[in-house]
Amino acid sequence: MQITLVQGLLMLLVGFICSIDQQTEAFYWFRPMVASFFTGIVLGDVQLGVQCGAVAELAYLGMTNVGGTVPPDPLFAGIMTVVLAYTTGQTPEAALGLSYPFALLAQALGILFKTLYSFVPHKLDAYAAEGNVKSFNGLIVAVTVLQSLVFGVVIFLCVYALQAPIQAFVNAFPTWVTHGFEIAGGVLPAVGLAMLLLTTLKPETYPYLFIGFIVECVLANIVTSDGTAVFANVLPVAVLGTALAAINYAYEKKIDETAAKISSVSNGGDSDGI
Amino acid sequence: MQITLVQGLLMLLVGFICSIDQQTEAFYWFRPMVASFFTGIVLGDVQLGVQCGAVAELAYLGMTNVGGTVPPDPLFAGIMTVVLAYTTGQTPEAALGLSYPFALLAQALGILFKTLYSFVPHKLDAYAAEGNVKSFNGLIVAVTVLQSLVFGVVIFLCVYALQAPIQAFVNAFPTWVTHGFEIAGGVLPAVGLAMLLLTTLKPETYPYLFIGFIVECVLANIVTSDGTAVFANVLPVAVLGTALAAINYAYEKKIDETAAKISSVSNGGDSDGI
Amino acid sequence: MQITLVQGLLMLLVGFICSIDQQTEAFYWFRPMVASFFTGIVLGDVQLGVQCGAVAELAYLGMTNVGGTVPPDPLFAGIMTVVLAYTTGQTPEAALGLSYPFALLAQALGILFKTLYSFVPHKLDAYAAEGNVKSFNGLIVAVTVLQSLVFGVVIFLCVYALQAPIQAFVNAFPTWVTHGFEIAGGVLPAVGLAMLLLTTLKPETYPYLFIGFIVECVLANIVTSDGTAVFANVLPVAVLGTALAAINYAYEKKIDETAAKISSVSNGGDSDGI
Amino acid sequence: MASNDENDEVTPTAANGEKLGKLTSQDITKLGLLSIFEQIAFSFERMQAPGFTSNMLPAFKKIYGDSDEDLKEFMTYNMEFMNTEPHMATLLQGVVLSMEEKHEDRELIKGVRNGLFGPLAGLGDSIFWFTILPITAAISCSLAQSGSILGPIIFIAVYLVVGLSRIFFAHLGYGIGNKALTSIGENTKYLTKAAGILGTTVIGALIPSYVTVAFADTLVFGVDGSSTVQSVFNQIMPNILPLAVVFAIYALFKKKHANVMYIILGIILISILMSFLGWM
Amino acid sequence: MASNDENDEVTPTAANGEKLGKLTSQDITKLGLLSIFEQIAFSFERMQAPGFTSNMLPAFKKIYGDSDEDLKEFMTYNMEFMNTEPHMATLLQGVVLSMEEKHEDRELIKGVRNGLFGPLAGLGDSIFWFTILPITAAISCSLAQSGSILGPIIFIAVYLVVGLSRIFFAHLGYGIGNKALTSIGENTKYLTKAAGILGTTVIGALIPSYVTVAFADTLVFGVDGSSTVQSVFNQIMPNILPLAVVFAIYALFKKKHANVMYIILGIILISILMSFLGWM
Amino acid sequence: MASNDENDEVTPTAANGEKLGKLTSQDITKLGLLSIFEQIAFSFERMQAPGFTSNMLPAFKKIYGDSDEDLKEFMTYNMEFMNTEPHMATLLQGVVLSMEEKHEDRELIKGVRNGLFGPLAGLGDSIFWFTILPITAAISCSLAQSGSILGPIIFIAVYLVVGLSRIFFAHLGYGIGNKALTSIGENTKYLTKAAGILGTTVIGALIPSYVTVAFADTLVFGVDGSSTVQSVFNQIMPNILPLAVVFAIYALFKKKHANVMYIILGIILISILMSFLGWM
Ligand SMILES: OC[C@H]1O[C@H](O)[C@@H](O)[C@@H](O)[C@@H]1O
Ligand SMILES: OC[C@H]1O[C@H](O)[C@@H](O)[C@@H](O)[C@@H]1O
Ligand SMILES: OC[C@H]1O[C@H](O)[C@@H](O)[C@@H](O)[C@@H]1O
Repeated sequence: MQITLVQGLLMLLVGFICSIDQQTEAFYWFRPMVASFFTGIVLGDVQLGVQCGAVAELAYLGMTNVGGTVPPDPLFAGIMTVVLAYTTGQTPEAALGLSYPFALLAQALGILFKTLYSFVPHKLDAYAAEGNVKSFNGLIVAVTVLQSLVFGVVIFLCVYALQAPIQAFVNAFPTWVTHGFEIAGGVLPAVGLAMLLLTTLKPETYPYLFIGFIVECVLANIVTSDGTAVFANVLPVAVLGTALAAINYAYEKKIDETAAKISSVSNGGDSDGI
Repeated sequence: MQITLVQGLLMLLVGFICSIDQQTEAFYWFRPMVASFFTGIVLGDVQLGVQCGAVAELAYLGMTNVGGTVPPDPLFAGIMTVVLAYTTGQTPEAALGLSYPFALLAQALGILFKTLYSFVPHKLDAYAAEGNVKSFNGLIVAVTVLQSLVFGVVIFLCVYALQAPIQAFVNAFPTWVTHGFEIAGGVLPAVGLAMLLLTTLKPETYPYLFIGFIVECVLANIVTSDGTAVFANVLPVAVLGTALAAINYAYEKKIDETAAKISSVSNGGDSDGI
Repeated sequence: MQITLVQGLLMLLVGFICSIDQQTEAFYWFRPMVASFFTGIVLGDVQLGVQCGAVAELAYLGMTNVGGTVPPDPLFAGIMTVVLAYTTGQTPEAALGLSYPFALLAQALGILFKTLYSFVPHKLDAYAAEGNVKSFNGLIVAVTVLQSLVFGVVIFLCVYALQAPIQAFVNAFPTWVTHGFEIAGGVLPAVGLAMLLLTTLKPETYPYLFIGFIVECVLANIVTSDGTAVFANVLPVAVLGTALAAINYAYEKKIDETAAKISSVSNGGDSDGI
Repeated sequence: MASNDENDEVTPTAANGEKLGKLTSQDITKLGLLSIFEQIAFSFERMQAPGFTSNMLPAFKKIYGDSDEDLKEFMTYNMEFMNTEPHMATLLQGVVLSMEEKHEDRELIKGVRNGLFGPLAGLGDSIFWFTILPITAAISCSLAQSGSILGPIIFIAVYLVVGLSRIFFAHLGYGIGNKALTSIGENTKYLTKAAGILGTTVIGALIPSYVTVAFADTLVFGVDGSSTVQSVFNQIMPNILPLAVVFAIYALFKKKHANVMYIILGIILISILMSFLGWM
Repeated sequence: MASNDENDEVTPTAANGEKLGKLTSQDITKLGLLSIFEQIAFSFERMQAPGFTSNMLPAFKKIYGDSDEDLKEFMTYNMEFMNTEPHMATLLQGVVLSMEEKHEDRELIKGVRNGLFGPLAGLGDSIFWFTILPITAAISCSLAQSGSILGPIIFIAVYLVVGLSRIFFAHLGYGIGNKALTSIGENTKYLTKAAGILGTTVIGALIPSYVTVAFADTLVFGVDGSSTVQSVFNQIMPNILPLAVVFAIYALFKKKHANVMYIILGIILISILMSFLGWM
Repeated sequence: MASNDENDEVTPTAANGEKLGKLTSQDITKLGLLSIFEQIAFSFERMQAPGFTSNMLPAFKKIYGDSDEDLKEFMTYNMEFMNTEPHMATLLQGVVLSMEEKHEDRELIKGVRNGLFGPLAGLGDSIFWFTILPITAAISCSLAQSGSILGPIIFIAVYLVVGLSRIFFAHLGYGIGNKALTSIGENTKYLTKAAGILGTTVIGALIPSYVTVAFADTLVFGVDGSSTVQSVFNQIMPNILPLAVVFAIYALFKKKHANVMYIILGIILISILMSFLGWM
């Protein structure tokens, strides 16, 4: 399918808005689940947008900016997965794999901005020393808008200007390559999960990983007589996890509080003795 | 179906016996599971009695007299659900809803007796001061029998004397009303469970509610190839709950005992120091 | 089926090797899972060997030599279950029951050796007093080889020499007797499990027995649409059990460490006070 | 049975061979049986005091013979307010009689009686009302729903055992005597909590099993009406509606102190409305 | 809303009736809304300092009026390095303003600001990045996979609430003031651990749900080619391959400090190889 | 391997580069391999003493050269009674040799040897007999039941690793030396308990998997013979009969100290009776 100029410009707008959200982490519209949805609306194939959003969201689940880092970009991944599926007719899984270079491009762009913008705080220091609120606010708004404008334009270029070469490129793939991308689409969520584990996995949380795993293995295999899964998502495990976390919370606290009580009593006893 | 005079009189007897049991809480024959069963036997439709007993038992599960309170009456509910299903041909679920006014009537009666009987202990105080065992025992037996006799007679009236007007009344219902009663029959157990939660739900038991809920959601959906449930009841969850309670018991005790040991040691140390 | 002389002699070899392994507990080739497999290879019916190994392994799971005791012999049980199924055409379950006298025979033999060999350490004491390493090692190797040779020969006799009378004996059984042996084959694993419980069941592990039981009841009943079990073995429960053990480990340690910390602090306080 | 009784009168030792003072093991068993009637003549004024007092009289007379003075004192202090869980009441009766037999100070006995019934009520209610009843009911109902009489039969059988367990509790209380009263208090705490955990787990399990709240299959939405409303709830989590309803009612009780009568009426009315609208 | 605002200006008390100093409840709500932009002008140099400072200026001016000296000091110390989880940043802004209003020593305020953002980042990341995101994503994806727009709609709705929860965190922080700062530290520890348990449980559940690694049904072995390779893995444990892959990648990150870019490229290349060989 | 050996003889340092005294890393590896025969010449008199002593001789000679006196002493005290779990024995051998190498007092070494084998037996048995065996057996049996040779192959492979893990235990023991002996005791306690929990969980799971007790489908009851006896048990709880049988046998062992021989015979006889009656 072709993308029209109007659609391309609308995508510039979507890109701009979602990029502002990405800078602020305000409402998580920069996540593929939302960005793909908006892209689907613009391209007139909402269902495709939603499906691509699901595929990309899972793969980029662990791509967080925790600690101020910049991961392969979920916003570009979300948008380009839909665009590539739309223009080349690939499955969402294959399109996800193909979108990867764009996610890297945007990652580089993000790092660039956050490095270049190191001049900003020095300027702001000066305004602060003067108590110049107006200039202070003016500058931070300006650089924010500028960054998102650049992102919007780059999205426009990727979406609209590059479509012909991309289509030609992808159409030249033999089926085993595109099937390879599909396989990769199924494996990629493992990257996100492994990244999440990097921060959440500790000696004391290890057991819970396996509890969650085993329970979901069970849930996922409970089907009605017509073969549909009874438990469509991980919410039941989340409920269970909340229960387990609460039980742990109670024990940890009880142990520490009992200890604190004794310590204070025995300290009291000591001071009496002196 | 019609209820004969003999059946009505037999129900007076059933009512009397179950009411004695209700006053003493001896063998729980006042619960719908048993009362409905006996009613079914008297009416000659045991299966209906048993089914109505199941429906009513669940709805009145939380209707306990904990603390000496008087809830809507499970005994009347158990008996009248069967009677109404039998005489009007409604489903057990609908009959349960229709039986509700009778449960309220008996509740009022129960409160009345327990209030009126406040004169009894004063009499008994007097006998106690005299050491008059015979009169003491005589009075408490007499008032007990009297209360149950009244309950038996009221049951006779509800079952036998009122059947014609009730039938006429119920037959006038459009189907959406009776279907409404059926829906209510499915929801009513929620009331009993919520009442149970009022006493059992505490910060430390909260997590277990959700564990029980999730596990039973799983169990309830495990079916054999011919669609029958493998786990027919909550016994497996009860076994699991026992295990969890035992684990908690062990921790709580270990923490407190460790604390007690230290306290006594450190106190000992203090007294040495002085 | 007949067992040839060559097969009989090969079984002598298998018996010798597995018996060495049984004395050393080196690689667990004395367990039915392996011994039956080797027997199946020798008899030319590998599949039968493997199936009999599964049946016998489960029944002898709890037959350990913990503490130096000698249980009914798993090695003979493993070998003879295959041999009996092969020569008499019974099912593995029935053959397991029939193999029982042979397991008792080998148990007696084992006890005999471990009793008779009590002379060995006295000899070894003497060599030790002389610092005579060569004789020391020579003797312990000799008695080990001797014991296994005897086991090998007994196996040869049971397998080859006795086959005609056994066949005649078993063929005389009415079907209800052999079906009885089959039933026993299904019950016998209970003996092994009960024996395992003798050492593992303690007040603090009790709850986990039931957790394992309930969870496996669930797992065992989760089937795909074509009726095959999704979870083919207890590995998922073992993973879960590991998680639960780790959680317990963390709590036990936290409680004791917190206690130790307080004790040392309060002792410190005391010594300051003196 | 009767001859066995006689037999024991001659050798007044407990089953475990220990001397029991004036009371025999049979006397305590009888106490347990009488205690089945512990709750008769219940009134809001003194609640279980009449039955509590009455049940102990035969054994008390055996200890104090014809001493009218003691009898009067005994009856009088036991007629004070009493409300506990009936099985725990039996245990307490055992304790009281054991202390009477050892001629403990009556003020002390009264203190024990009045101080323990509260905590014991908590424990007993957790076990008998909030754990045994739901489990037994759930098992029987699962059998009874299809009309099988095994349902009520199992229920009756379980409660026969539960009812007669009073004999056990009488012996337990008598055995404890005034020895380990502090440890009763301690253990009551742990056992109540453990029973609470078990009970709550079971209640959690009863929600999906026995509460039915589901929209009609004919209630659809979307432009083409392709999805049923119920399917959306199922996709979020099965049985989420029953769970929500239970919590809603719980909140009405807890926060608004709603009367159960109005709640039941409300449910019936809303159900009829749902039926009228064809939503359920 | 506006009239309501006016109203409150007249009676500057919090919702709970307590006097709030110069700042009204509305001022704190505004702080929460402004804090949505806390992370703008983010650079590696000072990270969130610009937004953190800017958001607080309206409220600060209300406290200190035209005092230029205080404004300069305030802007300057807040421009120091700042990086925390954005919702926790809002809480911290509340704390800072509350302390400013009480005219606490600025060195102390600065110490609190700089000492708390680290632990709060840990807590906030556990809750928002590692728990809420995976759960919300998983629920939406389950709906979205079949193309239902309920997926993104639920996602957007959840994050609308999450985003606006900044208002709550502003009030929370302002309420805490400098009162219970030590207890913040303590509770942060427990809450972080509890959130970690929940998050890890959910991640464990996501592995079988969303990672797909399976050999092709045509990949068989054995003399007669009767067993598929995949069936052997299934027989050992379902989803054992996804679990293994996640741990393998985890190990690459943890032990070899691998770059995510190369890992993704590697997966794509291996996948294409598997496709070429017909193994998957 | 051999050349590698030579190589190491020249530079006697451990893999981690630390100097190991007179013994090289290779010597300890050899100890682990020899220890595979730790249990030969087992008799009720001294149990594992002969093998325990014999395995250590090559390494001991390397430490003490031709000192006949030391050799005699060493062989003599090691010939005292010894019975522990074989893998733990290897660990203990490592400890003993490390202490010999440091020329610790032989009375102390003997004390450590004799004091530790008991607790280590408890730990080893929990791990090797009660946890690894049931799990490995269960997994292999699940594959083997249908006749797949993957069953025994996995079993053999697992136990090859387990058997050779003695090399690891030899190094572990040698590394611990006499340093942290008290902490061995402590950790043994926790690990034994954890292994006990895991083992018991697995045994619980094995009951429904591998014990089969069910009444025949032809065994019915009720007037019309409509319900099978088995269906009633199933309705109460699936696998309740296997659970009951395991507990019954457990009770016979525990309470009556029954002999396993009679129990097996009893089961066979009752099974034949059930078959005869057509009940099963
Ligand atoms: O709550 C204590 C107690 O109160 C009432 O007296 C009775 O209805 C008992 O069933 C209950 O156990
Ligand atoms: O880790 C703290 C913090 O780091 C960055 O500043 C942001 O991307 C936040 O999302 C994150 O919470
Ligand atoms: O119980 C300790 C120990 O006893 C015996 O010596 C052996 O059979 C070992 O398998 C066992 O571990």
